[in-house]
Amino acid sequence: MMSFVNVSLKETVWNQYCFKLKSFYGMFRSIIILQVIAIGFTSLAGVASTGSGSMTISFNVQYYSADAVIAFTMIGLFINGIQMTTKPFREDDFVFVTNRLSQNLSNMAFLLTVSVATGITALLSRNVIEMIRYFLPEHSYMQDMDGPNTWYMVVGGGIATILYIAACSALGYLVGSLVQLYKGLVIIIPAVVIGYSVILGTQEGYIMGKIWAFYFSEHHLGLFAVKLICTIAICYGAAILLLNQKEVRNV
Amino acid sequence: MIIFPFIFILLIMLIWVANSWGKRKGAGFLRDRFISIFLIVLIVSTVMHFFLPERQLVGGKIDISTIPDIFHEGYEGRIDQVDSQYLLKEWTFTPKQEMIQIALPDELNQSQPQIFVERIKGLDVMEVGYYRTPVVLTSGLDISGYLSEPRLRFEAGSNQIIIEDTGYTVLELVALKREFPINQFYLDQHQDFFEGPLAERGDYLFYLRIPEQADVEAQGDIWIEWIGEETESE
Amino acid sequence: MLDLNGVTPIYIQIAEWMENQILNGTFQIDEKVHSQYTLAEMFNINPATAAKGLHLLSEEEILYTKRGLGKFVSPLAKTIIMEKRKSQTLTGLITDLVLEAKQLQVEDDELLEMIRKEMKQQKGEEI
Amino acid sequence: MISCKHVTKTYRGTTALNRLSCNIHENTITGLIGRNAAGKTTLLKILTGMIKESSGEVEVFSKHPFNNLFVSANSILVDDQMSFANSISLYELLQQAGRFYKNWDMDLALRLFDYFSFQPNAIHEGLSKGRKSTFNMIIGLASRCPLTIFDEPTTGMDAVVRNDFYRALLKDYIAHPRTIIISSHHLDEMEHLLEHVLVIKKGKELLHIPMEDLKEYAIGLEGKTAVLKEWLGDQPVLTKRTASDYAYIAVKNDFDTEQLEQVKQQGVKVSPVSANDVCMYLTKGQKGGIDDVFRQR
Repeated sequence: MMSFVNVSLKETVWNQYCFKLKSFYGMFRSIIILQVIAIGFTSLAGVASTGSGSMTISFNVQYYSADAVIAFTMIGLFINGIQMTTKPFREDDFVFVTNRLSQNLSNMAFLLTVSVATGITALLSRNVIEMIRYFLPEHSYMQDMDGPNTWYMVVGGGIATILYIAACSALGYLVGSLVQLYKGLVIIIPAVVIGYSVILGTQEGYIMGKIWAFYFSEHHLGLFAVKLICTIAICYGAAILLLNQKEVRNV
Repeated sequence: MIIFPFIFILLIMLIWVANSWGKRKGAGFLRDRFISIFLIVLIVSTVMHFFLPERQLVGGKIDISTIPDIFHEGYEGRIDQVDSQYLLKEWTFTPKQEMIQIALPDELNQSQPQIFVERIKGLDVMEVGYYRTPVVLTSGLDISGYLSEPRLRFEAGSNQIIIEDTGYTVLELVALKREFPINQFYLDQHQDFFEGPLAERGDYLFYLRIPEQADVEAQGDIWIEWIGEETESE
Repeated sequence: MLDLNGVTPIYIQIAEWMENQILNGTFQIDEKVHSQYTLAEMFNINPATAAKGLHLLSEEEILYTKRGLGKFVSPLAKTIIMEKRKSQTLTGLITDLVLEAKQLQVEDDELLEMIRKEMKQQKGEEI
Repeated sequence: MISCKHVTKTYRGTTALNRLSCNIHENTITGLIGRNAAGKTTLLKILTGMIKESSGEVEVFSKHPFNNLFVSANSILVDDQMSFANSISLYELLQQAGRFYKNWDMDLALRLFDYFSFQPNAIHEGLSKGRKSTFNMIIGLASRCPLTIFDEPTTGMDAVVRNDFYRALLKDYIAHPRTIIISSHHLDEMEHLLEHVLVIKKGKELLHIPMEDLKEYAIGLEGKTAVLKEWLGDQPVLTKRTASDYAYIAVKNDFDTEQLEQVKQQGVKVSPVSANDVCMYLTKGQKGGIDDVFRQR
């Protein structure tokens, strides 16, 4: 007689999480590739150049920052969030011990890990950009307009960056889950988003503006963290509820 | 905003390509070591970053509230009370005629210098004072060192003051900027993070003291403000 | 050994194999026979099937069971097997023989003569 | 151990299982036999909690299997749809499987892995169909789950590997008895392993009997058509092949020895019907045999 084994949810989630770190290694890589591309763009072209000044002076500033790297990472994680809900990724878990809850929780843990790791590399890539500029032949002397970052800023900014990235992956995961349940959304969601940003984006869409302000104009780090953590929790919570009755390998 | 969906689609394609690169059989050296190489580059740059020369703009910190509004002081005729550190340069000319011309070369037309004129009894020379307040960035950094010196020339033949340089400077910068998630919480909150640096103050004016009977006429885009005269002489 | 895909049920084949082993002395009286698991491994069959074969032999009292120890060859095993083979196998063969003879329209005497002739021949060979 | 009561499963209007009921006992090897699309795979996926029944009651280890962690931890479904992440090597897959299944026998897994000469660094996706099946089988055996299910396990395997597989399965079963279900549409290659056979057709169970009973389930009668007809009356016939006035008929074996003796007297040859043939006759379509297709001409 083979003895029955009892496994706890925690243990299963941990096993799945470890498995994912190994098996979804490619996801890390695709994000890193995006970051390398963003670093390349940034180093060669700069993020933006603006001019402003006062009566006596006018600036022509060509900016370099890891903004593009962070933005690419956010979009990349959003797409990876969607990918995690697709059939091949979903079925990988069901080869071994799992239920829907443990699967979702381990996916969540995995995406958070990717967010933390890629958030840190995104912020550090600032130094790579600086280095590339420094060693370029016609190297222009980099100015640090705002003065050097304090450790306090680095840690706070790092947390904010990671939260932004994690929120994007959570949103992607929710969108992916919705698409898994209602296939029609695969056309409707992009159509609505693109349509909305094309039509209203030009004239400062009202809702978009509100959403934008809600996250990007929050200047208090604590409140910001609360907002983002709530957003992430809502996205994953909804996804877990949505996917809890989803069948696998069905056909 | 309108370009955003296209960037998005581009990125989806990129990720797709990146993923298929990860899948292809036959272990490629670069592919397997990709993340390790990237991490090494990151660490090396981060370490080197500390050894690179200082990259700050030269200048000290200045509390902006200590800087006077020289325009206001000028209008009120109290320019003498302005701290002498803001009087950068003085010239003295002896006009040949009563009508003094002020000319600005065409290429400086954009800078629209402000000229304050005050008639002084018993004065028989013409004194020109150049007042300027420091240019301070929002962060409090004084970057006046980058400004150029004003230059004036008096042409006795045509009795003309020619402003050759108003001190107006265009600063070409290559700058590192804080990432938006840092800016959002640690920069001056009124500054939009898509905007460039904001300079404050940095006002300048030419203060002319002329003999009582003399008159000043401007050529080009120059604004003349008469001090201490209720009605302007036509 | 066994004809696994044949039509004869495997448990019967197992029982017959075991009977043969007893007849030719591989298993002596009161000796322990193979367990169902050993048989299953040997013949690549389900242990339950092997057990069924052993059970059949127990029912015919060719084997007896010691609780917890396994199955053993009973003292009368050989006799029982031979009796059974005589009554079942031989009778079945004879039935088929008679039927076949009938179809070929062989007379009774002719059939008996054929049997005698065959017996003589075999005896002759033995000598 | 496993009990199904009136289990129905419909996919977008098509019925895969139709009020199926069965009980499978602990520590037995059961063969699940049926033709393609009979509902075998659907039943197995319901038992392992991959999919959810539309109606009816399913219990595995006295629990409802769908989305149940306990059932998942104690059961494994080995089929050719098993998808493994392709950035992970076969050897690492074995290690990972060991993390998940508490009863996992790494020693056995490695010895099988070695015996079937797998490359530790190979990728699952790069294997041929037969090799995939072999690898999946290793996972299935080494996981030692109290409920181990193989769905068409030998797809693509060559004859030698097939034999090895059945032998390995049996040996491991003897050493570590557990409940095993093997589905297949050909019974003959594995009938010696089975204790029970569950035959399903069009989502319903037809037979659930011990393997040895299945071998005696039917008999074949061969003789003059007229004699057979008279003797059988309107008893249902499993299969029938005729050549002019001579016929072979397979029927359910409800006769006693005496009746069989009688019919032998009338010149009818009586022969057993193999289990595989019984299943074939039972599960074939209602439109008669392939012969009928040709008879129309």
